[in-house]
Amino acid sequence: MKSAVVVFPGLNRERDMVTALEKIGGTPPAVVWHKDTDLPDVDLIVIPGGFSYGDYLRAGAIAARSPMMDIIRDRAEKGVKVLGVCNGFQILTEAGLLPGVLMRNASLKFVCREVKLKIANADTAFTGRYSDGQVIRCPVAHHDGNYFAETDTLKSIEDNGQVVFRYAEGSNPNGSLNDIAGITNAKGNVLGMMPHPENLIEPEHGGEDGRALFAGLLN
Amino acid sequence: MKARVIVTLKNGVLDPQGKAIEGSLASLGFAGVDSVRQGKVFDVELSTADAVSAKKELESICEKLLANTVIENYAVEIIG
Amino acid sequence: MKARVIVTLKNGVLDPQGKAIEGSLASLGFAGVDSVRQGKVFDVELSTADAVSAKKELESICEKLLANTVIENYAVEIIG
Amino acid sequence: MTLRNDIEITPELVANHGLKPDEYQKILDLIGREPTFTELGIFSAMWNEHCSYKSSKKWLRTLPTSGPRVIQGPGENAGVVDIGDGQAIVFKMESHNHPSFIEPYQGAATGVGGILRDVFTMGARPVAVMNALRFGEPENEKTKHLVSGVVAGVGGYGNSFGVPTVGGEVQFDRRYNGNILVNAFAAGLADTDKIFYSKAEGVGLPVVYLGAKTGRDGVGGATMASAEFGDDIEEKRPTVQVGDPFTEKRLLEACLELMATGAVIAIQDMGAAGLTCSAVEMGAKGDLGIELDLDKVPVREERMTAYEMMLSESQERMLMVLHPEKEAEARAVFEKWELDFATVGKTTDDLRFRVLFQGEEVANLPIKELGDEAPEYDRPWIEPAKPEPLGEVPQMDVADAVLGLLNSANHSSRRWVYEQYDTLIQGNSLQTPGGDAGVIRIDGHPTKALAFSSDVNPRYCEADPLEGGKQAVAECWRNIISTGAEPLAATDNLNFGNPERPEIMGQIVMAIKGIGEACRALDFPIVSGNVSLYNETNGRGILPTPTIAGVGLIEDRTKTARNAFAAEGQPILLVGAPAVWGSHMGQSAYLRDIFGRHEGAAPAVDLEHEKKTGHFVLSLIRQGVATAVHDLSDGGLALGLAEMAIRGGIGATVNQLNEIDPIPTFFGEDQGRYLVTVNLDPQGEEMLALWKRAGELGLFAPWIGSTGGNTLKLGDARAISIEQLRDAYEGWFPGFMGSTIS
Ligand SMILES: Nc1ncnc2c1ncn2[C@@H]1O[C@H](COP(=O)(O)OP(=O)(O)O)[C@@H](O)[C@H]1O
Ligand SMILES: [Mg+2]
Repeated sequence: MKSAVVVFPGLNRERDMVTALEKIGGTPPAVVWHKDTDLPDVDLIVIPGGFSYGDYLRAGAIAARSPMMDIIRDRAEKGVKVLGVCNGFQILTEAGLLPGVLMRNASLKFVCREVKLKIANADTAFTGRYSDGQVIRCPVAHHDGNYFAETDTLKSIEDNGQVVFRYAEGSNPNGSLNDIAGITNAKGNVLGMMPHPENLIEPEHGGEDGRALFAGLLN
Repeated sequence: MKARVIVTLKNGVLDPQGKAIEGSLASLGFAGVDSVRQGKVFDVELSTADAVSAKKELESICEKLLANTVIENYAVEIIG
Repeated sequence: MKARVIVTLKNGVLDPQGKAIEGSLASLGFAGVDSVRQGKVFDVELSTADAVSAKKELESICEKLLANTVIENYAVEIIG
Repeated sequence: MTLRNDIEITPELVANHGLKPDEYQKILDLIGREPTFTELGIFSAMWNEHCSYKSSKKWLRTLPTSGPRVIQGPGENAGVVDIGDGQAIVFKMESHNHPSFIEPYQGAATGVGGILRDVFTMGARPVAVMNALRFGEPENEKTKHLVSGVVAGVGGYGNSFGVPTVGGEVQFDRRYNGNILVNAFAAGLADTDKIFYSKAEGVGLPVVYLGAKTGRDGVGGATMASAEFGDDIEEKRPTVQVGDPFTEKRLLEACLELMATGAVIAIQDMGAAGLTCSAVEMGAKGDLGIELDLDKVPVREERMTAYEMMLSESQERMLMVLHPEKEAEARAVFEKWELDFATVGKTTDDLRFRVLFQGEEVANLPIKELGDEAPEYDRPWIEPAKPEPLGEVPQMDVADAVLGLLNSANHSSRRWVYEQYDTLIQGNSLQTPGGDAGVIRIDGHPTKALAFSSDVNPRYCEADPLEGGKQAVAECWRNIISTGAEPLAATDNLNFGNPERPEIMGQIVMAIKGIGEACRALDFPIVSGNVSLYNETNGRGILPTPTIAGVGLIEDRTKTARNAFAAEGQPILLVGAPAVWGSHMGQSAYLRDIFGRHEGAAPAVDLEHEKKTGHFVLSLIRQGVATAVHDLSDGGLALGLAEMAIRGGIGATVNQLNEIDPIPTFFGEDQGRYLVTVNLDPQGEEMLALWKRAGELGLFAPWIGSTGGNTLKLGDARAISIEQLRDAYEGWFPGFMGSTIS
């Protein structure tokens, strides 16, 4: 299983992501700079968290319009798995690879804390190692994680089982509609999520609940 | 040539910033405000002197970058 | 009564957002844009029907909350 | 168009530049002629308090700054301390007080940006930041707005830059109503053989400008930082700088990449008084002259004058001296990161600082004297007055007092603040804010970790600056010990009022003396620091606030401790206690925050006792005997126990001494004490051995109670449920801030 981490200027959780992929998958991912004109042949493309282009204009907006995203869109259409975490999720929605948008948190504040996530769909390429309804711990750290989609869109992603992670009862940190924390595209090979599973993969992190996501993807 | 672009949220789209401002105004004692919606303004300088082409260019810029048309509307105004 | 408030950065104040947008436009191939400055717009609904008092109220709201007058200017426009 | 450099130098203009008549005379004597307008600006920048330390230098020299692990003490952008295995920790703390009062978001943000630059300028990748914040009383109409803006600004910059916030302080006191304090700390990791310094070497080499463009930001900022606030504060507003963390993040990556190419001879970030201070420092340190050609400086505004360019405080800029043969390689790195790169001058052998602009020489000054000949004062000082003696200590129900303190401005949880900071980024955080010290593991190292804490009790410092200075160091040292780390070295941020008043100068002198004594006794050298004076409004100074931030090293991170009760049924020891457990009520949180009284002496710090106690606690952690550790500071035993119970979700039952007033027992603030829970049988051999060892050291470590249950029961007072404790503790801050937006 080969993976690549794509880096835009201003991203800052790429090292955390590289470490997680390497520790759990056994081999280091390729690290691809946004200006590179080709992306190695991989089975998983990851866009990590951070503040691409300072999150200026709108979170993820500027990175979403880069030529690298055209390459990623193309791969996604061919069935390659794409994971966007935090800013990665924002970039994927801005690029139109995932429906909806991530707006400013309802509190208008950056929030970094541990939340409880409920697995809303364990039957995806990303969540196979979890079970439906399972509640896991996971940290969040973001300013714009308030998921919004128009009524029709929301209904269709709910009906299609595209909602994969929800903030469990009482722990929605940002005001997201339907407590949505992570969704896939209709085909199920692109996942975007606000929480940071890569920051909860070792006993020294205080828990390993994020591990199963990567373990499922990489093995 | 100068132009101003205004990007606002579509009706029905939740506006956390506007809501927070409403709340804040109420607690600051400004009672007469019924609603606030926040948007963005971009003051742009263009090298062209042709208003028609400037407007067209800006509309295309809005579609491509300045607005997220899933949730936002935009309006372009040439100032001169 | 409807009003629109526009808040812009004072001259000379660094606008990292505008700069990032300029860079992005250049790489998207929009060559004719010389500069972009980003600001905020607030669309406000007021319960009063008196334009003069509405304007006054909004100016005071700008001073207190909507604008950071250390680095920003504001303009209030009554739309009707 | 030639821009004017021939403005007449009037006494008024001189005064507006913060230069006293005798200082101006010194300039005339030094250069043998009247300075040009640009030169006057350069002198005012170099000779103000902020850059020259003219009031404090004499006393700062008395601080211990060396030690077996110290690679670089004060004098560079940051201190450098050896942590073994070829690695060093590089750190410093700096204030951004005045700008944060004027524009809290940008002031705090650029404060964080500035300290991060100090650290990565030296070749270190930032791995941790802290922020020590002091605001006016909660009732003050500005306080909420300032808290909201400062916290958002600190987070806005650090989160985007990508460094975890591991700790800090937040306090409220009416004495900061007109002068808040924003002290930002940053630490980075570097290889000991790849540290970069500001000393230029070699004649005729390119001086290169890197980073963001120059605007008129903060022109006059360094002068502002040293000026007392009056009612005309509004007029000083346009000098606010705006931070751009996105550019800073790229600057970090570009600088580290550039350093790896071997192109960098010397590097200096542009902080206060930007181009002026950085260029003069690089030249003067290297015994070289510098010639700058301002026409080459990347600017973002039109018609900037030489004066403005020399004094601009635009952020995210660096100055370097490069190996000429590597210039192309260096330029490529900066182009990759889309940052400005311009050769703006060269090093010379004539020891002059020359500035050219539009074909004219606008400044030509002796470079060494600009720094070395800066005025230095031995300002008159008097011993500060002693506080009123301690009157009768009022009685109060112990349980009510605990709940009152937990729900007060100064002792409640800071969660509202630190949840706005990314505390987890980089994936190495082992202890996040809420503990005694923040702990991060050293990336890539199998066993090591680092601990960080920032402390000072300004009320103690005002009552007794000598003991207060000692106490700040001791508390920081203790907090680091409490996690199981060996304290290595510290940085200080000395915030005071107007040093031209002898009683304020007395505070400065005595506090530095106390800090020096404590650092010497505890082998905790000061390797960097910052002084912020003139924190006064209309003649009323802030509380003397010498913030101390320290770094500790954990060799084996499987042997650490947290300040949360870890298990039920464990004995609680009060290590380092006096016979009556607690006694000192002067300047206590109990008196101040419950009864609004500020009397009595500050607690004395016995440094020998501190050292013995600290090392004993460290040995308990390393032996795996200690299961939880918490140092005691303000609020005493009661608050310490409550915090451990809340954080662990486990209660405790604690005794009280017969026939002794429970108030000093539970709320006294005697120094040098730790709460330690142990995994030993209180009746067993090992416990006896522990007490024997303590006895041999002359330490008292009474077994005061045991953990367990879901209430905290202090002596005869009613039991309080953990839920009630937690509600009180977590409730104050969100209640105070409500749903404010900044
Ligand atoms: N501004 C801040 N940023 C981050 N953490 C903070 C801040 N203020 C306080 N904290 C954290 O809250 C906890 C309590 O602070 P404090 O009472 O000052 O600790 P102590 O008494 O141990 O010195 C500590 O873990 C501290 O690091
Ligand atoms: Mg502590």
